Amino acid sequence: MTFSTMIMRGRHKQIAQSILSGKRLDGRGLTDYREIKLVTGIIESAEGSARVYLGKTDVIVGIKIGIGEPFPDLPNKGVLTVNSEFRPIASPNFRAGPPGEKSIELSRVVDRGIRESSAVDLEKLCIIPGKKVFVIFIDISILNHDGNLIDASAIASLAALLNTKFSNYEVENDEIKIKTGYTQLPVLNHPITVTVAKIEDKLVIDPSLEEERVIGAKLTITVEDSGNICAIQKSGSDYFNKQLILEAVKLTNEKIGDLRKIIVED
Amino acid sequence: MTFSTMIMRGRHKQIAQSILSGKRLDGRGLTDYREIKLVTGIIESAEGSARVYLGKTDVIVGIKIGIGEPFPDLPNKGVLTVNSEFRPIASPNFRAGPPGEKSIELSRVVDRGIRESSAVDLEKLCIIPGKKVFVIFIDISILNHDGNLIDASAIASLAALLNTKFSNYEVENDEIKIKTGYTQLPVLNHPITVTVAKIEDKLVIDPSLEEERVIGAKLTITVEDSGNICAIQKSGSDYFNKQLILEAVKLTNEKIGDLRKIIVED
Amino acid sequence: MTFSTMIMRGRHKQIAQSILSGKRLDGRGLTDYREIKLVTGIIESAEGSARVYLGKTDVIVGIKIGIGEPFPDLPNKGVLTVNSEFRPIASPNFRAGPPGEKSIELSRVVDRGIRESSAVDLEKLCIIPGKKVFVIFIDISILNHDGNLIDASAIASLAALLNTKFSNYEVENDEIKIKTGYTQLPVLNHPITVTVAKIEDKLVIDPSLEEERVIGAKLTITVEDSGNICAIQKSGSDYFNKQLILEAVKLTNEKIGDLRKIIVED
Amino acid sequence: MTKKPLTLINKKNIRVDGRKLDELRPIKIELNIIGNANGSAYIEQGKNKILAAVYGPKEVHPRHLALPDRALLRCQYHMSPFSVKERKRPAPSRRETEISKVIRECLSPSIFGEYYPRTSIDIYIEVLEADGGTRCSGIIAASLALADAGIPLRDLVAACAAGKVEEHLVLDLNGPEDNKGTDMPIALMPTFNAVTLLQMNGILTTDEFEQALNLAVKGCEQVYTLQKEALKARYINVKEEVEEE
Amino acid sequence: MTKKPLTLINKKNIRVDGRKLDELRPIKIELNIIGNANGSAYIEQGKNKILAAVYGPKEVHPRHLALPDRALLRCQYHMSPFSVKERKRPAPSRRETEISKVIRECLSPSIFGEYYPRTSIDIYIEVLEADGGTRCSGIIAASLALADAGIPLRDLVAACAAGKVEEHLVLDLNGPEDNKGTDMPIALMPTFNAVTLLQMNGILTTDEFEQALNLAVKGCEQVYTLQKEALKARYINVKEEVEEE
Amino acid sequence: MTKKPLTLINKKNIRVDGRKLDELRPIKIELNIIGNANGSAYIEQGKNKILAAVYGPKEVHPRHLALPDRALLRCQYHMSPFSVKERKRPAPSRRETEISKVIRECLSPSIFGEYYPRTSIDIYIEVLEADGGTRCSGIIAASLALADAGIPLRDLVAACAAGKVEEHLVLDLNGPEDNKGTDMPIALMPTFNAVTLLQMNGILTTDEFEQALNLAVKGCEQVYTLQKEALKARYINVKEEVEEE
Repeated sequence: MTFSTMIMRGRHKQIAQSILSGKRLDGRGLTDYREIKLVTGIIESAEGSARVYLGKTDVIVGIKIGIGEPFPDLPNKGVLTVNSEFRPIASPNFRAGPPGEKSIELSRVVDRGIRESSAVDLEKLCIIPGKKVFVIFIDISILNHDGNLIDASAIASLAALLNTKFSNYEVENDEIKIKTGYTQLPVLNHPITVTVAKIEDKLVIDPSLEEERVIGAKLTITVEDSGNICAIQKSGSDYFNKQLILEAVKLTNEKIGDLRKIIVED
Repeated sequence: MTFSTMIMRGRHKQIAQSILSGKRLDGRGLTDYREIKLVTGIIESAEGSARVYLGKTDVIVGIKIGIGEPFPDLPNKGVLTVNSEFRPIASPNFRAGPPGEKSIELSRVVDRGIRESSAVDLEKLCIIPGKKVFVIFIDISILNHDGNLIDASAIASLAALLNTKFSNYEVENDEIKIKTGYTQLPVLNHPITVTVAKIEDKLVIDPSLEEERVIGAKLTITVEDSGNICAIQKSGSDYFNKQLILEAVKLTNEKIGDLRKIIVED
Repeated sequence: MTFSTMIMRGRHKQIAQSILSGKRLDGRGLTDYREIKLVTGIIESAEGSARVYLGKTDVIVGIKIGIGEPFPDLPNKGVLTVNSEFRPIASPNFRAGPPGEKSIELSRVVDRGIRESSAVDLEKLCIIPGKKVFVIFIDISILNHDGNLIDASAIASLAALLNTKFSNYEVENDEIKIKTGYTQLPVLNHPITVTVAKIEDKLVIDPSLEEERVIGAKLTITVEDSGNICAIQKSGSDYFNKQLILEAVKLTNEKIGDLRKIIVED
Repeated sequence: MTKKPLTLINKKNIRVDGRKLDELRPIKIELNIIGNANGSAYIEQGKNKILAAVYGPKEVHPRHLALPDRALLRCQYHMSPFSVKERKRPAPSRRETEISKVIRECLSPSIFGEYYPRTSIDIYIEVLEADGGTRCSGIIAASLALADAGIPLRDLVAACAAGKVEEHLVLDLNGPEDNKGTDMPIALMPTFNAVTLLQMNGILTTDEFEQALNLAVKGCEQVYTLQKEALKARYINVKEEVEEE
Repeated sequence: MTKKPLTLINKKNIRVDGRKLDELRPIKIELNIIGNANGSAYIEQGKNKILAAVYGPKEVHPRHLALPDRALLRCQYHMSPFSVKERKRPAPSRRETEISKVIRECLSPSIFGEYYPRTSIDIYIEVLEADGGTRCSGIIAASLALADAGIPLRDLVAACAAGKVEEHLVLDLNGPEDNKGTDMPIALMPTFNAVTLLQMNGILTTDEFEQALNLAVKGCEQVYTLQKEALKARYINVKEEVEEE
Repeated sequence: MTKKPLTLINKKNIRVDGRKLDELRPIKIELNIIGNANGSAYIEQGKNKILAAVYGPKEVHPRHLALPDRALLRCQYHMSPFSVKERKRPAPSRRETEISKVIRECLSPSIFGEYYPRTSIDIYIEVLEADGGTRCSGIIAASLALADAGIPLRDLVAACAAGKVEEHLVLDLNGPEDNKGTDMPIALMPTFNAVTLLQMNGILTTDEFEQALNLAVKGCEQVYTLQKEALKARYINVKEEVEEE
């Protein structure tokens, strides 16, 4: 064991003990979020945008709208795609190159929350059925990684969708003509995502990067407007028992109100 | 030289000596196949499928039929493509990633046998000349590699083609409509592929993986229904003299009858 | 420091000292080109071609013309693309694989000279506005790398464009029909590119590979027919002061006459 | 290409494949079917046909990935191009990458990885035919392949989905059910009541979620019994082989 | 999608964004905005919004790239997909590769790389919104990020473009001007009169070139003043933070 | 874009390019044409224009590929984008990968690789213009490049195709013949009667196959003579160069 490994293990022990005692090293209670800061509409080149800080975690989401073809089995629906980039600017542990498994998982979990809750009214994004539809690109960029990237990304994605406008248009002889003015993207539902982490049988909200290194497993739960669950993802190489899972769902339900307020009433 | 290298070389010597004596270590004669097992129609999601065991070598071929565009210079012909995957499930020596040179060579040798013998009636696969044709995907997956992958793949590919059905359709105003019922894929020729390996100037059929490590060169010969040769591929870093090449062709001709019986009369 | 590093450094010192004395190790003056050899029309399969030797540097450019779609914002213009390959055949320091940053920089610098001077009359390459245009592929292959690849590539590219013919055609009902005969590619301008290298505050023309290892910075300047500058690229991790930049421009203007003669009056 | 049936569950609560709401698809398991692997298993579950193989513990390539205190666990879940209706391109999709990750994480707690520091244990799952719930079938096979490879395990990992289709809670969704309804696959080490995988997409109330979780756990317990039987049969085979020699 | 204005410069020599011909866009700089980096800076210049971060000096990965006598300097200039009108695909374009190279080469002479042999200094530039002249804005931020990282510098590197738009020589071209006119970005270490970047595309006579060069140098000097102010503000902040503790 | 001629061989058994059935295309060979390479050769055969270069024996990169008992032989056959009618994309195609493999395997037996353990010998073949039979032309050049590099060879490797076009057996097929008929390229070390490459696609009876094989062997023997002449000319040049110094 090297000296730095020893120091690291000491720190890990400290974090765990502190959590067992019900208080985290940064002074938060187990189920407290770090300070959440949300700014929207910051990128003029994007049809919608939002930047979210969870403590020192810093995530920006930009929304671009293009025109493309619908999926053959959904000829009347627009297309929505979520992509995330863990670029090396945000962490010494990120590498340039195509998305790795963590980035792909994050994109897919955010996508699932939006898709399963039918947050975006995709039928309104059909231009010419079977031929032309609007394509919504949700691009998530991590700018500084200090833990809990999924929650920060989900908040920023929903806020950016709510901030999105697209050009008015009309169709004439199968040609799309852009008109003046903009229309708000039709958002029908507001999926809120909460990640609950397990450390030594305790449940913790909004883990920092340092805490994540001690965490064995996380549950990411997304809840839609009506209070129903619309997506869950367990991650990490530890397990949950049934009791803890149900507690995590309960804890999520307690938290979504505050988050929804921050995002929707922004 | 490490100890394990020494053992390996001893084993190689043993294999070579045994072949020189006309009998192989597993008891086979030089021109005996291992037990061939063929099962077809095993994958319901595929339009055709076959699985072939040559001893412990295990290869599965699935055929998918899609709709695509013809090549500009062949507007009246369907498209046929052969792809093979040497995935790491089948051998500790296979790596994930895009096909390597051995996988590409195998695909192309199987493709050549089918194409040069005009095995599939590609003109029957034209839907709208110059615009829409059926595309036949022959996908070869190696499930366990114990030598002689080309022969196993060629057998499985032909058997899978013979097992292939595709949906009936009609064309109305340049739109393709699927009708009920299926049509057998029109197979006009039955190319049979035999790989003849050279070990110390002896010719050997159906080498095992262990034998392949001793083999310097192989000739893969494909013969069509009329008895003509339609494809040859020499592989390996050793050479053949003319006499051995002609012997290999003769040996192939002796073997194709049995193989054809297994595949065609299956 | 290894022995070979010591030798290399000694050599570098020798090159630098020689240049300070106004004479290069191969006997050239500071602003002399190596022998330039240009041959055109050497590749029958290409619509245009040229091969340029600058001393031992050997570059071939082939031009292919295809049919494609115009850029949406330039519906009446043909498309021009420059690609270069630093393949391992040309140098022990080149690796197979997608183009690296030096190859990309070279392609883009050559492209810029041709594009900014409007050398090719792209409007003449429009077939059906907004739908079909000719696409000019300028492919640069380095065959032997002995320094000053950009100048060699720029000379060869312009010479190849001047050597390019494309098939006559007519449009009938939105279909393109090839007719007999060929038309010369309309070349309206002749951008000439000169790279000026800085060694110890001296300016040097046409550096050899060995000299390039000592060079801190280079300015690549492209001048069009009227004498105007149409592209500049500084490369290398050293700097220029303003005085040297203006001298480099002056030096370029002295050199372009000879180069233009070689290329245009070929 | 053909129209989907209007309902997937009839008035008698019977599903399109004849099952009851809480009934597993028929499962067939074979062990030791890939000669080159250290352990392997084949599973048929309804129309799902899946192979799993384990190579290792063995030297790690590339070496710098080796862990000083435990085995490096890697997993690749891969679909054959012909395993689905529309041919799947051979390059790994984002979906396959995600599933590979959650399967690795769900098998990890079952393995005594600390017994094999500086080695790798590589799990390969190949889906030959897919009809819903392939990650669960894949986990069932992969856990058995680990056992077949002789790797010491805390417990077998069983897996099963529950979900909601046309207002009914159902067990072990097949392809059409998965497409239309809410799917919630879980994995379980039954001896420890340890849920090692949990995913959900679709809509469930909190109550339905709890019921579905209970249903899925019951499904896992049935699967677990089948896994143990398959393992027992394998040991008997081995024993017979040894005794015959 | 909308028509471009017919002229970019009006009769009173005022540009579309209200600037005079030789006027910089408003510049806003913040330092130390990426917690994980050793140094970082954020710049807004007109509509350009760009982050730069420096990681290092640190161990080189992969190791064989390490240089025995100096630090390995690497630079990645990257545009966010949403930073431009048409969504940019995430994979690096040829343009981004070229710009990364010229930025690396323009910052290199400013760094005492020989103080850190066998290490790497990695510079990342992320363009969040682009409106012309992003390489210059990126250089301004990156040089400050190097200073913020405490890496000893011979000088700050300032950057600014000059060019020609509708027959006028102009300073610091914005997006529409860049698209229509001649653009010539330069970078300068003012203390040494050292031009470390020089690119041009468009048409200039030799005389115009000299005038544009002089104009760009003046622009760099203004930028340099702003850079030094930003750095001073940062040091004061740090000092206050330290004294507060 | 133009229609193909109806027949490739006329009634007098003369081919489209004026050759007799068993006649080689004109071959022009030059050695030592790539300054940086250890050995190189250029061949024109009909319209084929091909360069081959050899780098090595040299240190192996990456090192773990080095062989303890012999040189690592590598080969890349590559077509220039402009070498064919439709522009070829620069990335290696499956066809190029296969041809690289068979060329490597056909040159391998000619090399005393055991003289250079732990090194690599890298062969690069660049097709500048292609008109049928490029792998044979490439082999001819590559074997000479190996000799030019001073690598000890058991024999030169000659190469030539035979085939069947419009019911005639022919030697050395050009592009249009290759497209229409049966092509069978072989490579030969004449001193050993060793066939080191043999491929065929098209249709031949067993008898025709034997005749075509004999024809191709004869073609190789003619090629071999030309190869030896080229090598001799090179040695004379070298001698003269040395004596002049």
